[in-house]
Amino acid sequence: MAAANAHAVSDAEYAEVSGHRLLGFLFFLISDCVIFGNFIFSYLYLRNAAPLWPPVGIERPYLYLAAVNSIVLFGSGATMHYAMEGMRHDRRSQFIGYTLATIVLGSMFLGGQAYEYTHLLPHTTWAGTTFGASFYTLTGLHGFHVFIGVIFLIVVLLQTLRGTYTQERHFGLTAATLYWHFVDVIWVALFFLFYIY
Amino acid sequence: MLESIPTELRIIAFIGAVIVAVVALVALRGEWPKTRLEDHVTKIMMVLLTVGCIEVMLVAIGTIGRVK
Amino acid sequence: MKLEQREPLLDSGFWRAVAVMTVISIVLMVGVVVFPVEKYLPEAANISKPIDDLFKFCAFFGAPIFVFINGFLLYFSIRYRRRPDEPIDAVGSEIHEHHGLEVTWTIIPSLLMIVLAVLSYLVIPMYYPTNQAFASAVTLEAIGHKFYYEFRYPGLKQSVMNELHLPIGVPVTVDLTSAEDEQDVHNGAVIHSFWVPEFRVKQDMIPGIVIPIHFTPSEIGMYRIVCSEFCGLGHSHMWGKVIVQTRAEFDAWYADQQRAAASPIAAPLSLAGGNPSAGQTIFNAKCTVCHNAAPFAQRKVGPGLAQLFDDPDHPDLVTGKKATPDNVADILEHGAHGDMGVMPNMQANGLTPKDVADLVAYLRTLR
Amino acid sequence: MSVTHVELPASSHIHPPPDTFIKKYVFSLDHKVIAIQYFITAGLFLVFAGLLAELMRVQLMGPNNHVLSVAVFNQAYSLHGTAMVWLVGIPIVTGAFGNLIMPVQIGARDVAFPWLNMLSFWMLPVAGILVFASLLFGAPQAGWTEYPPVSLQLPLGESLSLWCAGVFVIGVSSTITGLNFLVTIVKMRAPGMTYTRMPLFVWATGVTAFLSMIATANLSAALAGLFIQHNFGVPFYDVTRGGAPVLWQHVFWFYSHPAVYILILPAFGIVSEVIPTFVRRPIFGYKAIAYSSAAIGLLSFMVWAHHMFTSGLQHWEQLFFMLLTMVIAVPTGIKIFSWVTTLWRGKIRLDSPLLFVLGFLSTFTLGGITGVMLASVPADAQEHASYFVVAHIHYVLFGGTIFGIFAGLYYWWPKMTGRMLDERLGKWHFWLMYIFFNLTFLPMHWAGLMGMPRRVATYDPMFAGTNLFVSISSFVLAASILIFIYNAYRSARYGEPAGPNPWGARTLEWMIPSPMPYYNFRDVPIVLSGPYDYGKPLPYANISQDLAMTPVR
Repeated sequence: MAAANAHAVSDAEYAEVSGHRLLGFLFFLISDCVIFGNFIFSYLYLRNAAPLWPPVGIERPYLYLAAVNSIVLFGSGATMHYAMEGMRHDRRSQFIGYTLATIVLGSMFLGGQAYEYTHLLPHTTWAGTTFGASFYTLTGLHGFHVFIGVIFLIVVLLQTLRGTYTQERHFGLTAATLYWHFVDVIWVALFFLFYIY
Repeated sequence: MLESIPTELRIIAFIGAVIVAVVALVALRGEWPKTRLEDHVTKIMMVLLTVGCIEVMLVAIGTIGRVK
Repeated sequence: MKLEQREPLLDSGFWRAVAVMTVISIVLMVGVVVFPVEKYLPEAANISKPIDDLFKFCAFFGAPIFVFINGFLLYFSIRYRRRPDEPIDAVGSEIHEHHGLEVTWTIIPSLLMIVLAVLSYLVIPMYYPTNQAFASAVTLEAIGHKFYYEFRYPGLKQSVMNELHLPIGVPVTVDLTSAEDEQDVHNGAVIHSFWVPEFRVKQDMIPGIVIPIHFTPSEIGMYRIVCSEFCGLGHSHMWGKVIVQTRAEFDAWYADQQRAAASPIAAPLSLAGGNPSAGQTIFNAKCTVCHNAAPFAQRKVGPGLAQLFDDPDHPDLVTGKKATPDNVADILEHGAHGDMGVMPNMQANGLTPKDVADLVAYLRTLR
Repeated sequence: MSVTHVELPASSHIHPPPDTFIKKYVFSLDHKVIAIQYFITAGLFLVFAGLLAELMRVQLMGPNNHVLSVAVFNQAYSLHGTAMVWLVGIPIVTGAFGNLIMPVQIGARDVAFPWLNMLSFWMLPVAGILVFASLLFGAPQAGWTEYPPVSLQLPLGESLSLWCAGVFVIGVSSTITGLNFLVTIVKMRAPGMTYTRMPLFVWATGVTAFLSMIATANLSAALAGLFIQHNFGVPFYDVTRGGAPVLWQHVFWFYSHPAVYILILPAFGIVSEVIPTFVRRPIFGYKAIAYSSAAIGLLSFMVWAHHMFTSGLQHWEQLFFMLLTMVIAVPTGIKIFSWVTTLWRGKIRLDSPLLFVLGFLSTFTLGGITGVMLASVPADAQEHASYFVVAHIHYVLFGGTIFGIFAGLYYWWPKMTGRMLDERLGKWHFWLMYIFFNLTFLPMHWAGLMGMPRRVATYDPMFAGTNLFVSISSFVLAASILIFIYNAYRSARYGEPAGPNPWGARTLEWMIPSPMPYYNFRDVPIVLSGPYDYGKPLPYANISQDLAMTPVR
């Protein structure tokens, strides 16, 4: 919402419209969950149908790098929460600092994921076996969502620097935070499914 | 080369998990009295974040998750 | 809205209509019970009767529901239509809920559903065995291929194509699956389905899974096996035959199969006396699914067969041999693997040696 | 009932009207204009898909016809199914009727996200072009269900990618429409309109929106899986590398059964709106109908594998899905019985909207009964994938959704265009369509039971007579739609102007002039009680103009 027309829209109307947008955004997150749920169902179905898991010639993905990677992502969830606390109490420098931290941590997670793809999965190819198919599809889709989240955060940070968001009117930030928490929560499930289970 | 230093990775993971879990629980307590829809969603997210951290802690200790 | 006194609510006109509808539904219900399904579709297996009875159970209770709903639609529309003399905005009855009525039309359908569920539950294991059931029964293998069925009998080395011979009265378990010799994804196995309408039995043949079905043929006759799951270009032509014979006939056929399997060197087919017009009728009946009587380029699953013997740019056949009548007859006899599908052999196509000679003669007349 | 002080929604001031032609008609944010765009585009696809069906019937007139080659016949029925479900059915019942009527019935000025609404419409022509363009490269031939492995094999599947892209686009459009409508219904109802005072069409659209939002996201993921396997060889369904073809059936039907409820629930809503108006009587069992819609919405996610009884399910799976399919039949029964009871002791005006509703009730009842027959696993062993199923599908989809759509069209045409349709032509259209619909699809039950499989270009000569009869009556059925097209054209030229409330209905859309102004309500109405209490004064306060309650004829 460009700063120019922020004054034209009355506070009550902004509150009501951002209430609609919040509900719409949450419904969007639910439908995104369903997409991940569909691929998780496919993964579990194929895993159940396969005689041996992980299939012959493929070893389990490396656990401990993924553990560190997960902590990087969960840490970024925590820093994003504190960024929002900063914005709610009008402490702009806290918001900017913690959002930058979240962006850095998110990129580190993507880096860790890229490292794992390139170095730690020698025999697992996307078009090889059903393990590769489900693993790359799910973690790739999640990585893509993290990438979109990082861009979302960068855009939101730039807008805050330009003064779009104030203490009372920052629906864009709430949406970015919810999206980031959603991406964290999906990784909790994927980390359990692919590395621990 | 990262796969050659499992013990250090497990220590980093464990310490990180503890820190993030504590931070998440503090945030959760802070959010608890708020009643708006977005706060409820944030509380749920914080709880799941803590579950994720506990998962990583157990993996770091070695109780769950098979390496081979 | 308290109901007025009970009496004028459902007046005599209503009950007369209900009486008429009851009579119609009773006629229909009796008709459903006595309907001779046997005459139209023979009940040729032990599980045909129970499945027909289930269908009749649904029709038996479906008929009154259908008659009453259509009857009430008609009756209410005629009886309660707005008469021309009534004011234009006249309003109907105020009653908008009646808990007794609403509860009854929730309970009755639920009870009918429970009864139907229990009846169905009892019939399923009769034709769809759990793994350890019917272990003693004779087990055949039925494999679905691109557009024909292959049956493997225990004790016969060669598999029988498209014709399932069964002795009457002997319970049999058929393990269904689908497979192709070529395994690349473009020509791999597809899902077929094994459906014998007379047996009321249907089961998909899914590559990679073996699904057993169990039945006991109880009537002698020749019935069609129909593929009811879309499986490609030849799906509408994919049907086989189930031949239920007496025990003696079956044993004779079985012995004959064993003898044929024992002596593989069949005499090379004599191509003399091929009649092109007979060949043309066979071609139109069986071959047009995959081939056009047109130049090579007009492909379907297989190439066009017009200039088969003197095509300058395709001198060799798919088997790599020269395009001579004998090599063509050899393909007709043993089948071949094209790049887009598999040609069934002589037996799968149900060709006699004379047919092969006619076909080759007909192909030679095509220019 | 005294009017307590009711705080009006903050966003109730009126935005300036669209000024340029493009903003007004092409890229319009007005939900009513978007609805008409949906009607026209989906109507065009209805004609295309209907012609495909007639092509199939010409080929099926004789047992061994060569009118269409086998490949073209397969393409015809695949695109017929795909277009009818995704390009005609769902866009009309959710996009067209949902947009046209739901916002006005809840007293709102527009949907929650108008820009998103426009975006989801403009995805429909794109999806239609993508799906029909696949005909140029040899359209996919494995039906609208596209079961792998056959749908992935050349020469059948070069254009499977186009098909996947087209259906993916309409899937995304359907998801965001559902999201948009659900937020609108939850958040933007007029003051005083509690959930039990909402019209039943709004109930149906709300449950449909919930279904579209959750189930269609699933379709997008399933299509992505098929697309990836087709183009990159990722072995989800390839048996040789561990995949499972039955996985696609699970994933596809988990979407597609809610999809058929997305198709039928709005038709239920339209029936619940038309009956009280033409019978001049409160709907019987408002709460029963509303809550059974919600029950159907929830149960529809738990019954999907009754399409897979012959695909080698375990025993417990077959029992579970059989029982739940039977459970879901009970709320549908409750709705049918409530509607028929509403006709009792009414002052019935047999105009064309009500005729189509009566046609809906009688055909849908037969569809429901054959549906229960298909629910029982052993009976399904005989009926699955035969023409019995084709008959059942068309009794619930054509008899249900298309009859519901025409009832809605004849009912809301005066409100949408401001002109009345001709009653005589309406009756002709109904009787021709109703009679020849039954003549076309009733014999299919018999052919299916006797052993005629589905999706075959040629069949056993024993079915020749039935199929010839079915083909001829299907030509007349297709011709009957021309009457409606002429009626619509005629109403644009000579239709008598319809006032705000030609039928004397009580829901909010009849309280504003027709055609509806772009801002709907000058000032936001206040709702005091339910909309169906015929005989009582209108339950709306704050409505600006006089409320004519008497029907025109």
